[in-house]
Amino acid sequence: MFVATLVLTALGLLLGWLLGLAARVFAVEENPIVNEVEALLPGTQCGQCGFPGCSAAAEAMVEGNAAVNCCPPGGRALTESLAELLNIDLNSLGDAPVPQLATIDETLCTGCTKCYKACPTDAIVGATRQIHAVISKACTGCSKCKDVCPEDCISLNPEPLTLNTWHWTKPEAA
Amino acid sequence: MATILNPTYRSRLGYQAALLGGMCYLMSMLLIGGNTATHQLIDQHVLNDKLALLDQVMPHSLYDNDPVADSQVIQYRDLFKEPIEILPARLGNEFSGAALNLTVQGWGGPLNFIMAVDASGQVLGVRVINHKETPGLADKIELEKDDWITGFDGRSLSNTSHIQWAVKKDNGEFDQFTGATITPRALVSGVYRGLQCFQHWRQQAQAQTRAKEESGS
Amino acid sequence: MSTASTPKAPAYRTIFRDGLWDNNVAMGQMLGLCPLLAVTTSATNGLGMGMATLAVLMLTNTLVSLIRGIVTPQVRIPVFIVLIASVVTLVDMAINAWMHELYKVLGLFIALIVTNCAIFGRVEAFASKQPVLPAMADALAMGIGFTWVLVAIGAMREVLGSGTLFAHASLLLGDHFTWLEVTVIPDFSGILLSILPPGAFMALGFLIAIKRLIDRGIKARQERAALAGLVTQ
Amino acid sequence: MDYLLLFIGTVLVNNIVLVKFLGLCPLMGVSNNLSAAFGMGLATTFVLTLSALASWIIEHLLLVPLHIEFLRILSFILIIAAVVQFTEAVVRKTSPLLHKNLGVFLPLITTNCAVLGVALLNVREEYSLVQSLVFGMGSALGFSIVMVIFAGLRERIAMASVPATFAGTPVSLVTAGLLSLVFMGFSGMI
Amino acid sequence: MNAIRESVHRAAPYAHDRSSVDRIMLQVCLALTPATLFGFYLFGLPAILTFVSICLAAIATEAICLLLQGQSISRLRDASALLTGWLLAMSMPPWCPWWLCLGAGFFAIAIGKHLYGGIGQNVFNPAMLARVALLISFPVQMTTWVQVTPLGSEQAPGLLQSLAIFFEQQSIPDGYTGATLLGAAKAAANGGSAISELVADNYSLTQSFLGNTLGSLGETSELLILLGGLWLLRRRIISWHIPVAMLGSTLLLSGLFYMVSHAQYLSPWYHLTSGGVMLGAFFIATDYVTSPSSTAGKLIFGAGCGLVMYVIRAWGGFPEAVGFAVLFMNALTPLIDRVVKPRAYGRDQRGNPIKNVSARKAS
Amino acid sequence: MFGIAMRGGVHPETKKDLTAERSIIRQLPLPKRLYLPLSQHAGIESRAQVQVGDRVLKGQLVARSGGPLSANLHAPTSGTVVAIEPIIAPHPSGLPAVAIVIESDGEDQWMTLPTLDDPLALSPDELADKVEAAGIVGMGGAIFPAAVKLRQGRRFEIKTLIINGSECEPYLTCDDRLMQERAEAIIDGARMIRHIIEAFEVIIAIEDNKPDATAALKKAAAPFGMIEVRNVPTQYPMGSAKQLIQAVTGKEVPAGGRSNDIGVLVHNVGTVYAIHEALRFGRPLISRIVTVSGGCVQSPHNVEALIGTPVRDIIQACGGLNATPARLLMGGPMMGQIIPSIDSPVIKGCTGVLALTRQEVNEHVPSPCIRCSRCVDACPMGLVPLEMAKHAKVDDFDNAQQYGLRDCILCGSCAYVCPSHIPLVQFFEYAKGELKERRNSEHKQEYTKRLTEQRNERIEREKAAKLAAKKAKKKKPSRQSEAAASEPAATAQEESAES
Ligand SMILES: Cc1cc2nc3c(=O)[nH]c(=O)nc-3n(C[C@H](O)[C@H](O)[C@H](O)COP(=O)(O)O)c2cc1C
Ligand SMILES: Cc1cc2nc3c(=O)[nH]c(=O)nc-3n(C[C@H](O)[C@H](O)[C@H](O)COP(=O)(O)O)c2cc1C
Ligand SMILES: Cc1cc2nc3c(=O)[nH]c(=O)nc-3n(C[C@H](O)[C@H](O)[C@H](O)COP(=O)(O)O)c2cc1C
Ligand SMILES: Cc1cc2nc3c(=O)[nH]c(=O)nc-3n(C[C@H](O)[C@H](O)[C@H](O)CO)c2cc1C
Ligand code: SF4
Ligand code: SF4
Ligand code: SF4
Ligand code: SF4
Ligand code: FES
Repeated sequence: MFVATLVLTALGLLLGWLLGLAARVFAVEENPIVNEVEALLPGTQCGQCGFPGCSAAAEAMVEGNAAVNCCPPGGRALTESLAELLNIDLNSLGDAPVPQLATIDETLCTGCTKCYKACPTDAIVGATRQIHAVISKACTGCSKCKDVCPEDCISLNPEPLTLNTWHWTKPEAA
Repeated sequence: MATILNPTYRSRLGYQAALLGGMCYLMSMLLIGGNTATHQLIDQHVLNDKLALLDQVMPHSLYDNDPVADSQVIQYRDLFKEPIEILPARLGNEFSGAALNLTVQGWGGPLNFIMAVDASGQVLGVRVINHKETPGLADKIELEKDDWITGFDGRSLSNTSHIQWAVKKDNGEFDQFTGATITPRALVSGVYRGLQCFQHWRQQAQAQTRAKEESGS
Repeated sequence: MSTASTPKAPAYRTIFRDGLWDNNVAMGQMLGLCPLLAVTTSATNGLGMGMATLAVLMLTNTLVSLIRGIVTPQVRIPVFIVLIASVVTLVDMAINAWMHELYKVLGLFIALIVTNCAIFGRVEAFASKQPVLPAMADALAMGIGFTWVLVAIGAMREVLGSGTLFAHASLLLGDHFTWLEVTVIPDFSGILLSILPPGAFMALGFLIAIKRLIDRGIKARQERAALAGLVTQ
Repeated sequence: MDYLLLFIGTVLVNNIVLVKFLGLCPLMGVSNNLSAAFGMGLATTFVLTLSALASWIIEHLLLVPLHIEFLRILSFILIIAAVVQFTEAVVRKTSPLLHKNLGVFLPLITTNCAVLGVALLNVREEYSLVQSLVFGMGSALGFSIVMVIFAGLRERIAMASVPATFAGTPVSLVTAGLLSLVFMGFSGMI
Repeated sequence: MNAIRESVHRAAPYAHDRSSVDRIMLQVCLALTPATLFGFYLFGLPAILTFVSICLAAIATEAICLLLQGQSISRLRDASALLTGWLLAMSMPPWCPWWLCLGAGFFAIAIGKHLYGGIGQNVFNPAMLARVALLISFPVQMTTWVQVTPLGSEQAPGLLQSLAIFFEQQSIPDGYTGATLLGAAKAAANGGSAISELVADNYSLTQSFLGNTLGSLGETSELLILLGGLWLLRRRIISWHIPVAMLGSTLLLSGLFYMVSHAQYLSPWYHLTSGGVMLGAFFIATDYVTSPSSTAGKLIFGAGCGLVMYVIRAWGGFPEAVGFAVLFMNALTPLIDRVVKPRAYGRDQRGNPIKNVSARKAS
Repeated sequence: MFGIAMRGGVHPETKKDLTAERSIIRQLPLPKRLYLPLSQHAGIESRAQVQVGDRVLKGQLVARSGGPLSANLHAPTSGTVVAIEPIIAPHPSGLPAVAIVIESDGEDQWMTLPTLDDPLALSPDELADKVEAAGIVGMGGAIFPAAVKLRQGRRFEIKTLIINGSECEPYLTCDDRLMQERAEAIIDGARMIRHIIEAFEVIIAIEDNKPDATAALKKAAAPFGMIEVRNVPTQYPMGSAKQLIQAVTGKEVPAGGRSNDIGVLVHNVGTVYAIHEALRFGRPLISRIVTVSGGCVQSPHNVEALIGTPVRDIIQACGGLNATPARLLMGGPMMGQIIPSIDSPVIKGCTGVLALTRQEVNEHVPSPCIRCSRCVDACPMGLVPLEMAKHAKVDDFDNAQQYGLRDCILCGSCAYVCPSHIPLVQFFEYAKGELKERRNSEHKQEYTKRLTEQRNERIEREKAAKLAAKKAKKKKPSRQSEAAASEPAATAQEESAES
């Protein structure tokens, strides 16, 4: 009868050792997913997501503390790839913030160059003491320029609809 | 699991091995203890259950031996594929009957029943022990639900002919349940074949005793 | 044993609310479905299984909470599982030996408990992270929650399937409880489907749907009350 | 022929999920999409076959000779849990791709009662080694088939406008019930 | 001017053919009418009561479900509930008690259809679902087959008697019930006697084809069903793939095993002319909602129906299995649809672009 | 005879008899104002070459091609440029688009047209340049710059030139009439295209419901070898290049490829006619044939309209409307677009203007899909429209693509047959639009990521430089950094101009 105990104990010892060993030998580096997520993010460190930069946002997303649609510059495409990576149901998310574009009111701009120094994507053009303008293609809508503009001449608006960007909406019923 | 208390010895292989090993040791000791404490009682219960079942089909007045202890396993391939457990009953030293533990194929799977036969080959009683038939449709074979099963009492190979050993639908003597003929059919044929087994076994046993007597005398 | 490392234990109120309703093992977490569906052909069976599960859950949650301090992640799963299996086997032996009548009704179900995901689920999700008392409370709450769902489904299936309720309850609970056994619909041959496997799935499905309706009703009432609270004079 | 009958019987007639009620938690949990269901099916097949084998060995080389059948559950589950976890660790390291598709399901399987259930049934039915294996694989195939069919159905249902009260779990459960109703067509076939 | 602006929100095409859902459903009903009328003739007033009450139950359930979901009751006009009820009634025993009829209609529409969101969204064939659920739930009532009692004949029950039977004030008179061909064959197989003798003695192939035999309300006349089905084919409401594949695989399998053993297996012609195969092949397996959408998928689906049906008929516990077979294949339909897609223009079967044939000009 | 005919397809009522027997109205009253949107072709907007107040002559270049994929624009009549401003575009969105507005002076005075040699004596490349100069785009609806197509064709071994005279859209007969009335010109144009791309054979493919056009072209083609006039079965969308190629040659264009890839070039008869006009007479593309039809039009006709003519004018030329139309369309009923305003101008790709009654449109409230698979059978591309729409509905575009969204040519056959009246094509338009938006935002993301990296590198460099400068004994650090700072702005500007 006590042979049984012996056998089982031996089995337990062996398996315990094996599992410990397995955990050690086959250890994988800490969360590779965070890196994957970070690679997907825009990397402009703009902070619109409410985190101090993309890597913080990536960590928060992996831990479930940030919604995958919290990054406006990434837009829907990013949201979807993140949702797939992290296995999140898209329908469970609320409305995503709309990406914005900065525009400079030419009548007010004094050409102080503060905005273009602040812009993380070099989306503002214009030399010192000339009127500045925003290249919409490069602007992520981070509002850093707006924050520093002393003349308060920068505003952020959703991207306007044009013939090129318009498409049919989803049909209602059926 | 990043616990604050996570001393280094924890990550040693020996610790983990010891943990699981120790757990196994502890638990198996516990179980062995439990087993020693209970197994006699449990064996007793199991035996009692069996006797209780036997009681239902075979009146206590019929035997004074321990049929369970005297039980033997026989096999008649052409009647039942599986071996049959047979529990002989004796009153004094006189053979007074036997109980057979049989299994037939029902609609939903194996159908396990016990039947008792007296020395003259008459059915004393039949009870279903275990079955997988459809509840509500074919579970009238349980005595709690229906007394159909008592229909076998008193039947024997001699008082019921080969043709009569069938359900009414097949021109026999026994009722079937509407919409579920297969189950009664299986049981009727099982009891019929059980009686045949009993007969064979009896004849063999008698032949043996005769042979023994002859060789003894 | 460290309590420093454990997350803050939830209030007992929350534990019970979760166990009985909000995060019920069977209806919220969708665990322990196998025994849930396999044995609920009658309310009595459900009750028996529920009680057995409750007992095992209490024991395992307590034990695991006690040893949680010394377990390492590498061997966590095997250690817990060994513990659960042993407890179930012991309970099985004990009932068989000393409560044999009960065992005749429950025997089959008890072995099934080992394989009940709900036990392991609670152990992992709660007991391995919480001190003993909350762990016991959680076991009690979850066990009772599981039991009532089992009884509810058993009752639904039994009434529809054979027209009775708590048939043979006295076998399980003793003769004092004969009054429980009622024939709800006399002379009813029953809808077989409901006691067959399909009925089990459907009954749980409908039960969850009903829970949703109730939840929705409660929420609507709360909203209304909140609105009413805003009305001054 | 007998093995074939046993196999078909295990896959269709006595389907482990729909008739025997084992392994329901993963059925409800991991059938949201087809590829996950497929992965779960594969992983379960692997573990079930292995555990059928391991449990037979333990039963006949350890428990029976030593008369310690009461340690059956304990030793079976210990072995299963360890094997599963070990496999998972190995797979995670050696083949991240396989791990992504398969590995994540392995821990789930330890707590899947089908695995222990099949091991115990093997003992109860007194199957031989080959029969055990056939039974194990048949059960696994039965599980995988139901899993995949069910996932297909759920993907379709996910896009239907199911009434809110029933959307999600309830309609899935009812569908599982209807599926088991359909599988009843094979009953009586053995 | 304003009118034009207002309706801007719908894209091309701005033309449409004259098809609509209700037209399709009503034409299927029309195709079923001859077989249905013949069923009324064979089984008399109780059969009409059965039929009418199942259809009404289906429609009433549909109306209630629509209301509960806040949808327009005018959806009823698509006639799909009527058709479901109709097909269900045709596959039920001819003399059903009232509660069975109500239950059938309710189960089909409420559980089979509206639980999933209504028309077009269900995964199982509602009519067959209800039939099979009832078969499992009430095996006795669902396997009670009355003898042929043509309207106007002596044995045909009168109005009062029919009502009494329908409301179960009176049980079906003795001698009115019998075994269907398939039922008898199964019984013979279970009892170990030779199927061929039994069938040859008691059943005629011609009668089985023409329909002068007992069975479900609308399934007996293979001839009339076939005619209805062919008309649907011609109207292009159904395509040939599913019926042909289903009947073909049945014929093939039953022929094969019949050749193996005449005694143990039923002849293929009996397989094709009895039970619900014909109705199933043309009207039930072809249900759009629950069958695959690609041509190849339809062939697989049909063949699968035939296969499963034959396997259960030959070796299973039930004498007839059209319902089970269709439902089983319904369950596989999402998978079939996923795996078997039509070959797209410019792509090979696996979806990769086909190879270019002309090279760039050198230079 | 026709190789493998088209798969799927539908047979809508053609309604061509409304206009098929009536000859083209050539003389429309000259409109007071003509509106020339700068973007009426596939590709980049043209750039205006005139200023408000400029006087222009008929045929004069008013806007130059804006890039490699763009087209020139010419004044359709003589007059004054009165504005270059946004007008409501002839586009269902009703969004504004910049157009050159010309007030006609009523004289319709041509500019001096260049003298011409025999085009067939010129080199193919010169001819292609001339086609480009004439601002010719595909007139069959695809509005793809014709010269681009010709040049691309030159880079491939083109065996077959198919002239597309199928005109499969219901109502439309502009190609039919053109073929009947100007067969010789079309044959001439075809010969010139053949010369340019050095094709081996020319096949003019006409649906077999246009016997008159077939006869006329056969007659005109008779003198020239290697031009074959063939009938193809009448079936929508036979006019689609891919389907036509399949019907004529039996070959399929590989997915994602062009007809070049299998040695075929397809041009619409209208395009061929325009090329003839340009190469023979040096006339740029300033007018086109437009079918004005539909149940609401008083007197349906084909008209030859100047590009830029308001739709109102050409409808009036056809007797006006007899009822408020349920739909006012540009193009055919299957692929056409709603025009948001009756003052929208005719553009180069405008094959027809249809004013349809409610019965003709036969639009119903959609009901749920019954999976009847008629759409699958009707799809000429072999796709699974019902699944595409179902997945688009839940925004699952990956799966929608799995079922073929990428290959969809938006022909509308599926939506035409759907008994549940589901706006399938709109689902596809929506999904394609969303996918495009997504691609754009991905590109932008990549781009901004690169910019950020560049900027960070620069800042690093600056810092290093500063440090170095400090080390080198602080000498005028401020100027240096200023110079460095103006550098990035230039990069961004350059890059934006690039693409
Ligand atoms: C759900 C279901 C369960 C059944 N269960 C049984 C059963 O337990 N026993 C049985 O004999 N037949 C069972 N049957 C089989 C049929 O009722 C079968 O047709 C019948 O046994 C044939 O006998 P009959 O001649 O009385 O109809 C079952 C059928 C169904 C539909
Ligand atoms: C379309 C259709 C499907 C049917 N499906 C089944 C089925 O799945 N199972 C069944 O027992 N009977 C089914 N029936 C009824 C049988 O065709 C037949 O009437 C009956 O089974 C014959 O009686 P039996 O069971 O005594 O042989 C179906 C009938 C129809 C018309
Ligand atoms: C669905 C569909 C239908 C079309 N129908 C026609 C047609 O009827 N006539 C035509 O010339 N082009 C039609 N086209 C355009 C052709 O595919 C092709 O672009 C055109 O013939 C090329 O000639 P072009 O560049 O000269 O216009 C159709 C395209 C599509 C996608
Ligand atoms: C050819 C055809 C066959 C049909 N067959 C069935 C059927 O077998 N069962 C059913 O409930 N409805 C059937 N319908 C009706 C309809 O599809 C059914 O109401 C939907 O399944 C409900 O979503 C059929 C319709 C058509 C056009
Ligand atoms: S909003 Fe997006 S780009 Fe900006 S910091 Fe957050 S994650 Fe990075
Ligand atoms: S919002 Fe301003 S600072 Fe931010 S990217 Fe746009 S232009 Fe640059
Ligand atoms: S034609 Fe319409 S109803 Fe039919 S399958 Fe296609 S989308 Fe569905
Ligand atoms: S619109 Fe697209 S999906 Fe529909 S028929 Fe045309 S190609 Fe096929
Ligand atoms: S898998 Fe069986 S209880 Fe969870």
